[in-house]
Amino acid sequence: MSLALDALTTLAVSVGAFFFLAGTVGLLRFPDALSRLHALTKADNLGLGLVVLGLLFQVEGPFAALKLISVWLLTLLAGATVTQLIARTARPGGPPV
Amino acid sequence: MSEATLYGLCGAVLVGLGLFGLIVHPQPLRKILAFNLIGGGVFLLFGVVARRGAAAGFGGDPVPHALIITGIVVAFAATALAIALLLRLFQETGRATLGSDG
Amino acid sequence: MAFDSGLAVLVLGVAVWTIAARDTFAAVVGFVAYGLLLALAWVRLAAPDVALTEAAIGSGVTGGLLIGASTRLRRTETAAAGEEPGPTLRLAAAVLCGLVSAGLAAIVLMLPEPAPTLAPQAAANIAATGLGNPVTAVLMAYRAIDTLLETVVLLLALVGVWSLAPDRVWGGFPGPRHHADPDGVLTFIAQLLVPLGILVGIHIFWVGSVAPGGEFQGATILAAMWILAMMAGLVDAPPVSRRWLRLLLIAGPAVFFAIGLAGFAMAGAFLAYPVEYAKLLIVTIEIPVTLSIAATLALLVAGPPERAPHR
Amino acid sequence: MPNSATAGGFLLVLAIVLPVSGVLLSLVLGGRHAERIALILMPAGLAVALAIAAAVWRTHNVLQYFVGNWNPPLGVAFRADGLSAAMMLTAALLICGIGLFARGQFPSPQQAELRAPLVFWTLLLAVWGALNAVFIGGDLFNLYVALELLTFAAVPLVSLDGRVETLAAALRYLLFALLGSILYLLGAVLLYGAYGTLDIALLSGRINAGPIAWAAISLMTAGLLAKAALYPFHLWLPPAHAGAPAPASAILSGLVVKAPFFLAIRLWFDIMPRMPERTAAQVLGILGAAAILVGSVVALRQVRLKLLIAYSTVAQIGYLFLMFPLAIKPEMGHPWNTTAWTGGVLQAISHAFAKAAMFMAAGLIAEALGHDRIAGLSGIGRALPITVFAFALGGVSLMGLPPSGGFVAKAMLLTAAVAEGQWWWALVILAGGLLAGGYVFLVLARALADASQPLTLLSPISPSRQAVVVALALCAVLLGFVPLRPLELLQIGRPDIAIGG
Repeated sequence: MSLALDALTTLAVSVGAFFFLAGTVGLLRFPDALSRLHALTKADNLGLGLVVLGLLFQVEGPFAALKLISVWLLTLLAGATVTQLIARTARPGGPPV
Repeated sequence: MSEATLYGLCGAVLVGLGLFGLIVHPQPLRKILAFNLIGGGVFLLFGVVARRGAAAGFGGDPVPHALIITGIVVAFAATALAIALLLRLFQETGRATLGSDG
Repeated sequence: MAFDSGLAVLVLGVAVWTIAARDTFAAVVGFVAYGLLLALAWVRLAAPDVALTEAAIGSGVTGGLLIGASTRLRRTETAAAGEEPGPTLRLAAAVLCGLVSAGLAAIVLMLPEPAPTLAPQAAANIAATGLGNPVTAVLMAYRAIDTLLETVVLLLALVGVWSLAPDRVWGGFPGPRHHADPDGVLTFIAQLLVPLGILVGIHIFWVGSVAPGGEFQGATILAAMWILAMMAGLVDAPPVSRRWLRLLLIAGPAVFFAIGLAGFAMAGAFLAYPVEYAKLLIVTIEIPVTLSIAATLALLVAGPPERAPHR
Repeated sequence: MPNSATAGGFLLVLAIVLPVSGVLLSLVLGGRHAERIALILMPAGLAVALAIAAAVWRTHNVLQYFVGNWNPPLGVAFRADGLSAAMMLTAALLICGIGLFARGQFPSPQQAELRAPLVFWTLLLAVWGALNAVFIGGDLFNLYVALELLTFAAVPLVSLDGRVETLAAALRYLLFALLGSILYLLGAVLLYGAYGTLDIALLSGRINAGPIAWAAISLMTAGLLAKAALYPFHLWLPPAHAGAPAPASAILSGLVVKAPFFLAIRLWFDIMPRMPERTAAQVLGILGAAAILVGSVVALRQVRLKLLIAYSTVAQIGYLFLMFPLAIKPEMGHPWNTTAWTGGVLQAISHAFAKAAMFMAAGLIAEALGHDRIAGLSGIGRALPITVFAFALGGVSLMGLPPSGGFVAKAMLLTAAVAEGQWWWALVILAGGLLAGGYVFLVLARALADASQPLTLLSPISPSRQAVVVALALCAVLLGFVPLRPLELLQIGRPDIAIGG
């Protein structure tokens, strides 16, 4: 049983890590700020989600699981906010005044 | 080599890197960045000192930890004041440098 | 060890990027990453309190401030390029800084063994403070004077920032007014995140007496939520002449001073706490200090008054 | 050094609490009350400084206080020795004088709060509190916080009147000050790593001459030099000090730059008295000598009065650092017994009074004329005789002519240089005096010349403000009646340990 769980964890975390890598490559390769943000957020939200999913197989008790999921949700929310703010300042012509 | 020593060497290089940036960059904003980089290095060295002093069931000496927290906050205040000055200078003059002898 | 080596290489890599990048905005992004990686290093160095502070202030709020400044200064980028020093000076600087790094590295290897530490003393006295987190004990009891003076440092920095306002807008609103777009994504997310963030900030402050966290980290999150609310246009920055704002700003240091002075009567010394009330008094200080720091940090980011007060 | 808190130690707490609580009150009550708060606190703070000096003198020992009853190394100690007492008294007298002078420049607004008065009065008190914290700090990190307090109080004073060139000057000042702080902090970190304490008294017992101690002291000294504007770190000072409003210039030039010098004394004579190092001390002396010569020569070429005075500060700071090569003599016993040590400290004190008086005199002249071009000063001696007299008195102290504090200080340094056989310092001191005579004479000759056309003053200058300036200049003169030998007060509480050769 635990072997199967470990395998699932390894798989999910590995796929998550791949998405992080893809996001980082996008950050470095894409031409302008907005498309970089696009690449970064998509990949990171998915990547982190998969990592959290993978770790869920390892937790003891529902409280720890809840904690992991709220970490993911809070990160999603905070990431979306920061992306909005950065996108606004990075817009051609600078921030609206 | 222990992990503390590793981070200590990292901190030593960071201080030098930041110092270099502070000297060669003409733009004040880059100087402010470099100052924060040095700060990170100095705090890291202090953290290494703390880690080496782990005792009494603590993972590190809590006194340096507290001082680093104070230091980070002070560095932020300094950055905020410097940036406010820089932005005012830019508003008034349209330039963001200190002239040739800066 | 492999993880630590990789992390150290990454930290150095983004540090080089921060110094070497041509574009200032890119350098600032590098700096934010630098702060986050350092926060990881702090976890590895068994300093979770510092990790939280580094992520919140060193990387977060400082990063936000720098990003804002670099976008506003973007147009000056090309003009400044002509003022870079010549290769001789750069070489001299590189040699000097290399020597500094080498010297410091040598000293790191030379540090005495066993390392001197105050951890046993901090542990021996922690019962007298009623706290469970030794770092909070240092900040609020053993070296409370540092923390007290630091709250004043923050306040003075804010006075300094405000002092840059043109005379005609004195007493007015800091920074530009952001207007909320009722259908905008940002408005929606901010309305969702701000209350949650305030809860998280209060939680981090509150657990500081027993676990990693405390007034500086909690206050930073509260400050970030206020800044977010201002940037999303949910609220406007308050005019700097408002009496309630001034009271909020000085409440922390004022209560700190007052309880410190009461220590003369209660425990025979400035900033001494009688053992049975120590924790109560410390929390009584920490609440206004957290609020004052949060307000000060947020207003430091908001900048000097730019719009005249309504008359 | 007493190993417990001493009676009267609470006075040290008051020396910080009084001004800082004034800062908080000013912010809450608003700019209309800031001046009143400062004026009430000035005599109170002066009384505290006098009480501290009296207590140190009476007990002939260090006044010590452990904050929160936590003993070092875990806690933080405040200590006042004779040197602290003398510096605190200087600061208190100067702040009171500058405050009285500034009433005419930053009067309380009648209705709404105004920016400049609020900021000035708040920061005047903040500088005072920060200076006291530096003078009584017994812990290297607490001193770091105190230095930052001082920086944040001092920098906004530079750009108080909001002119564009002062913004650049303030920013450059801030960048230098921050570099100085971070180098200082780095040194303190290394000392903690090696010796496990930041307490100055404990460190002086534990430190030994090794590479760590040397690296730490060098880094800290370099940081302090950047803050003290010693050559070659002096470039930030003239625009900053000359650009500030006159009372602010007086604070910056008279007091603020003395704080890092004071800490350099703490480092070199308190923390490491047992590890004398003549070569390093000679380097400080050479930088000091270069500052004297460069600062004075550049001062001679200035066309604006306030810039001339600011460059003269660069030169006078140089004298302070001559005390290091002259006082550190392993074979002679305690360095603080020497005339050079006393001379250096007296130079710091008398320059504080003289330079504050000169900056404020220049401020009055600029207010009266609407400019401070030296070429346009003709006739001002007739129009504002008292102000020009005060400027001249300050100038006498800078030149080192008797009777003045500057004379006694420079004579002591000169005596020490001759007695030591280090005649090259004597040459520099004499050359600096001649050059100072040159630039002071340049100003006075213009001021005392008759104007080609009758002078019309833009605004009347109140006699009380002129009186304050003369009073401060007279303090610098009165210091000239100090006997020419090591002063007892300044030696109270110096570490009583034998000096190894």
